[in-house]
Amino acid sequence: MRFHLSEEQGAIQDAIRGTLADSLPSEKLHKLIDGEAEFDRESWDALMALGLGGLMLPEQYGGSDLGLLDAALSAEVGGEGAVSGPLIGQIATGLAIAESDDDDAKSAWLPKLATGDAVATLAFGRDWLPESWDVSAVGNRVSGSVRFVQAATMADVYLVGLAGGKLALVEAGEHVEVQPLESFDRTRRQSTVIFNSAPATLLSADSGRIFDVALILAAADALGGAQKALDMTVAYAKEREQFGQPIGQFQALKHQIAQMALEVEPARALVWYAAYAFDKGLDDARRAAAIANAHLSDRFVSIGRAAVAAHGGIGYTWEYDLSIWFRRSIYSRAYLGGPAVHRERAAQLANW
Amino acid sequence: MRFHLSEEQGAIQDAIRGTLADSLPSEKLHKLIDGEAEFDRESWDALMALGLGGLMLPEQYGGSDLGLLDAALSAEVGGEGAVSGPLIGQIATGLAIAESDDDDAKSAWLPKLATGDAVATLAFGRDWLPESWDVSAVGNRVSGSVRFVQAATMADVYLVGLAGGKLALVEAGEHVEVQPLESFDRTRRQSTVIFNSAPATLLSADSGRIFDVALILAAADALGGAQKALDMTVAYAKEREQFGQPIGQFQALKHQIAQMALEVEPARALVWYAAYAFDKGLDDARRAAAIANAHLSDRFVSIGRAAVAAHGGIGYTWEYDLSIWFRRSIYSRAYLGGPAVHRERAAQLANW
Amino acid sequence: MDLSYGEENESYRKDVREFLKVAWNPASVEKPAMKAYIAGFREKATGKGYLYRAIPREFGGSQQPVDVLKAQVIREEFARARAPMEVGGNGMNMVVPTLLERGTQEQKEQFIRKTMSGEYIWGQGYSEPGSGSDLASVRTKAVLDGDKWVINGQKIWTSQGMDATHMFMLARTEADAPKHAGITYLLLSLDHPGVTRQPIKQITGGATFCEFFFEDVTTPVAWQIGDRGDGWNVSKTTLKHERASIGSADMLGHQFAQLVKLAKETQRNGQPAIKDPLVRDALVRIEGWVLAHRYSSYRLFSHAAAGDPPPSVGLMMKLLLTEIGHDIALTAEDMIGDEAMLEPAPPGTRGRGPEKWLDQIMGSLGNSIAGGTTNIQRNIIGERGLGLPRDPAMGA
Amino acid sequence: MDLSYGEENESYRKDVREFLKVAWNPASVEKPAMKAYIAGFREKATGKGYLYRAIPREFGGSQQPVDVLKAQVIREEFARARAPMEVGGNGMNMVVPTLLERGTQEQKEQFIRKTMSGEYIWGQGYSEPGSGSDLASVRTKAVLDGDKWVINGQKIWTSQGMDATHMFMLARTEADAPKHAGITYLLLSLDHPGVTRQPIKQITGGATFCEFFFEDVTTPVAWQIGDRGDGWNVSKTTLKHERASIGSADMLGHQFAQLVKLAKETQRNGQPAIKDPLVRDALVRIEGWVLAHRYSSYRLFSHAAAGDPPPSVGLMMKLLLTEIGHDIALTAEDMIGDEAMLEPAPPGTRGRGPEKWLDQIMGSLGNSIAGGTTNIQRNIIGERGLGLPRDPAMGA
Repeated sequence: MRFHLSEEQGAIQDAIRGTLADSLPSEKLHKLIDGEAEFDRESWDALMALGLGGLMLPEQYGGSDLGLLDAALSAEVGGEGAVSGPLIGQIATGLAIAESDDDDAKSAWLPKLATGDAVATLAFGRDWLPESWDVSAVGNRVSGSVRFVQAATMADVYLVGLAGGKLALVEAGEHVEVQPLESFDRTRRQSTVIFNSAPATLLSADSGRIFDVALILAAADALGGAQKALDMTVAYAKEREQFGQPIGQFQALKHQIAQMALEVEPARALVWYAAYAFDKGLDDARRAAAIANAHLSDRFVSIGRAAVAAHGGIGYTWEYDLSIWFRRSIYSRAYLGGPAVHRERAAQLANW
Repeated sequence: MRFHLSEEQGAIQDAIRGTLADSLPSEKLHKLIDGEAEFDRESWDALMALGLGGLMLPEQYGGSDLGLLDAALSAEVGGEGAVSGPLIGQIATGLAIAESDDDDAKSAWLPKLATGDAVATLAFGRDWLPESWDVSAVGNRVSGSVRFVQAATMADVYLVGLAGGKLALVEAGEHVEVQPLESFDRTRRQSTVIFNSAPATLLSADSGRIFDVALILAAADALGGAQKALDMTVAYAKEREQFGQPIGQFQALKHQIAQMALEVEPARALVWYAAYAFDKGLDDARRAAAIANAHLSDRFVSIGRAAVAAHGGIGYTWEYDLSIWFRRSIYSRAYLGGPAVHRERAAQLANW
Repeated sequence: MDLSYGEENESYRKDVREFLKVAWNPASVEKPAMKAYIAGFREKATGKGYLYRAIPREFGGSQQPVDVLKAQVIREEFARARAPMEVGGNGMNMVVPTLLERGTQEQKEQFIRKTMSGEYIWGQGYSEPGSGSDLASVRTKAVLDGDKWVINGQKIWTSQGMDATHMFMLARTEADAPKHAGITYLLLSLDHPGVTRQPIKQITGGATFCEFFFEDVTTPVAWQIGDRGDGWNVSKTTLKHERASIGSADMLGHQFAQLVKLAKETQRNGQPAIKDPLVRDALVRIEGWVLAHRYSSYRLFSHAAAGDPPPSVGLMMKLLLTEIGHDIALTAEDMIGDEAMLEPAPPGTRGRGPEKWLDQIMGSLGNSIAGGTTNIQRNIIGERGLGLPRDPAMGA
Repeated sequence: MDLSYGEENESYRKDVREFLKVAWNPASVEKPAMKAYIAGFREKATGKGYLYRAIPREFGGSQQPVDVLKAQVIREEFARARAPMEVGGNGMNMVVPTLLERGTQEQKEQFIRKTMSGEYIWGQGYSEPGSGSDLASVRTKAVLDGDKWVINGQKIWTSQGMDATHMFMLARTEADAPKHAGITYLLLSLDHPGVTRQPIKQITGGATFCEFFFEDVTTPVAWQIGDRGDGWNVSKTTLKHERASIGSADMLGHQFAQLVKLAKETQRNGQPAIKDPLVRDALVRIEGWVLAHRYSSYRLFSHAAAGDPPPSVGLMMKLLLTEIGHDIALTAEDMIGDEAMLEPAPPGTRGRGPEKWLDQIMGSLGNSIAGGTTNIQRNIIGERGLGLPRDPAMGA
């Protein structure tokens, strides 16, 4: 019995943390959010060089053959570092291909996704849930419009949700039109993508499983973001003085921060369990994914607000880093469907 | 324009407060909750001697011809003093008779209700709302069973809710069977009352209006109770010392108490307005009653819990007075229907 | 109780309405002439006693006896006619009341009219980097040089800072005096080469505040308000005005109405969101708070109208507003769903969709920071409202 | 990660199960003989190393190496068979660990066996009227008289107080020493004419605590644990044990399952409450917290099994439990509706209806008081967990 991270897992998290600190420091994040680029290619490449794209892919295609837990631990550090680029899409797309029975697609895409030579993103559509997808397929051609596709202009391949709940792979090209949207989270730019009878490879992977992967990775990202906002708040409360003492000594603020910790730290094991249950194929895996996603979405938003409030004026400025995670929290809550949606799914899955 | 109490209204509240302090002090409350008596007759009689039974009744029957606002102000002080005896029932029954077109019933009952020579209580039944009432009437005889009738063994007359949403007056007697229930709020004992083809006087009063009166008086009672729990907490926090200083000086507790005040004090005007809107016959009167009741039910429970928590161990004892109001808060929330019920009614009344 | 305004005030309302019908016809005015037209209108309205009622005639006001009911009637009628009220901002809210209470005759003559006309726009120079709620920790220095104060330092969180022509400021003038006793209240012109200003971009992406840097900026000693070293007390008068001016039941009511509108217009599971039991419950729950706030405003208003001291609920209105705003924001966030992923176009822009609620979501946070943080307000409610013992760590 | 217990422990589980099948057959025992049967069973189980694992053999324990997985297997299997575990209460949780760490050989011999057998039942004598969280503000005095301490004073909030035969107590022995240095840790027999005890009736109507009054009560100096004046430190060891024993994921899981059951059985608008969207949302929202608590318990357990120091989440479990209990209570209160107006019959009584949830509603409040109030726990999370600076007002 073991329910804590191995030393190796800790070391991998530290490596990613270090890579992000080097390749995506505060100044670059600010450049990104103030600029027009869709994502920061340098830090993305650095993450890919660490093997994040291939974590869950078979070794024969250049992957590490690890489980969702390891991918979630990476996504958590990604959230902590405000990773730009479609990390969730890259991992989920790779797995969708790997879990399909199309060897050509595997050979064509998996090595490139593992190394990061190709960028993949999710184009699920409508209300996120597989049963709501509405891109239509006629033979090997797909048509339809999908909002909120991250990194769409730089993606090489889209994992598209089809009406009927199936998945397809569509390569960027002349049949794919990208219309950028303004994104509230400027570290994760997005577009509406229109498929005009675009050539597609239909995948046989279980779309429900792939959706669960996305939910759990998003929960892990939110956990990392919430931890970051908490850490910034703790550091600020220790440093900043008012009325001649560090503000963290004032009981009211101290207790508000303690309540923040109470939201973040226990949620960690919830994310671990969801990933563990997925990896082991446990009966409660799907519910665990839904509950973890809903819970973490709420926690991140709550922590984001509490962190800004605890900082006072400085936390409300664009230049202070916290604004980046605050915006990520709002964005994350909606991405893949809001918490109420996933709670209702969890209720249904329990046959309530 | 005037939206604060007159000096006279303040004086009346003070008079009731003084009367309750004299006639229902802490020792007597404890005797009541530890004993078997259904309510404390002496303090009830003292309140009746002040004219509380006749506040809203016409002068010709010995009433004061005042509005619901004045009745609500009295009910508030009643809640503050943990009044035992069916004050809400006494007032609402009187009004139901007064607003009906049965002069015999008026002459028979109003003078006695005004002086307190007769005790009246509510027997609404089923789910409280007039549309759910289910005591059936055949001619002048009514039959059915109603739970949660306060002071039922000592009541002289019951205001009974009939199927179809009409009201009837039933006198205590051989056709009325009373089966006491254990009450969580020991200051307000209750019974199941069974009407076995009991002779009844059908009333023409608008039952919706009478129900609103009960809702608003209950909200006022909850306001008074919440204020009492807050006052006890403030007093305790000033007196009690720990670590060499009054505990109210610790910022965490101070802020918790400030949040309690934030629940109580603004709610006062909400109750005033609901009563005012009823008295003036404003369009939003019914919604105001529903919202005020739901809001105050929630506030009282929240304050009750916060008060116990702020007191620590002593607040959790039976002997400390707070336990009386804590139990009243839980009881009040359910009485006349829970907050969710009245919120849904308010939504319907807005045509949402 | 009686929420009507009474016969006298209703007759007064008729007068105001009559006046507006005649005096306020902006449709008849060409755009370039509008500014002058408004100035003329304000002058006429002041002449009738509708505007600048608290300001003596000798300084350009209409010097009316305090009458909160009449003032309310005027506000309502002007709002109805969409006619301009007084020039707003820090100048009227903070500088003029301070001048009236603590200024010399010369100062009053020099500043009040020009503030009323909008010629002088005032930035507030209280907060400094690192001062937070501890406003007495002023580090900006002013040193006397003949008949001038020479100012060096930095101020932050100045609202309307980019437009400001002048500033009212707390400066440390007595290095050796105790914290609160070494501060002087100064006015200064921002038209000085030593003044640098910089907008502070907010989490919203907009910039409503400024940061100011002062390098050997001078202001005449004659522009000092109150005694040297007494600035903390002078500023306290001002702050009271600010606190009283923040809450607004109408604004909140409007916000709530917008939320209801959103719930009616948003589709969820194939029907309007307002048919969803979760949404209905949340809305009425919030409405309970909104109405508690509204009727408490009436109560405060009623006390003011009767000349009675305000009840303790007055201390709670700002925090209440903040907390209700927070609830509205979270409920809206739930309702707008995916649109929360879109950057809202700036206010006033056409085609703003449901994502415009993100402005409200961020604004509700800003509220908890502006005008004293929520923790300071809880201290005030606990100590001033309930009489709980003061925390010595929070300073004098 | 791996939530299975591994082959070795599963084989151990088989042994335990085998043992229980043979050794625990209460159905075969007549009621009067049950007490002796249980005592005999415990002795056998201790002989197998299943009970009293942390206690040396010389004092009657089974002296097993620390193995939280085996201990968990034992707990699970005993629970499955409904077999009695160790004698519980303050004696085993607090007195015995203190004796093992600080007691003399004589003291260990004198007290441990009798505590394990249930002959000695221990009341805790820490809290005094007015002391609250400030446990060092001890006013009960002990004065040395030859080889005896003579005790005068009062203790309160003693759990199991009516059953207690003995007490472990903090007494002030050095009047002039600093607050924390003047306290001595004493054991005493409650079978003394100077001891008066009185049950404290709680808000629930039941009495699980007692108040004690001491008038010239004596106890031998040989019953003093640790040095004179060092009682505060001696007691700190003990308190840690208490804190670690409160949270329980299984208890919470059971509570949540009961809540779901209530939602299925309660009718609302003509259908089970669990079909109501408000109820469904509330339940899953709570379940998120319940599972976060459960898996964090696994995490703590895993650290303990590996012999690693506990992660910071260990400091949060008690407060988390309190807050989740609060949410469960409020949700249940909503669901039981009118039944909340009924006094619940005492636990164990037949025919308890939905109103039995009122016990949970009150119990959830009691949780926030017992074992350190929530504000103290927030201090601990902030200071020990996050490293925020200590508040000097809270004492040493």
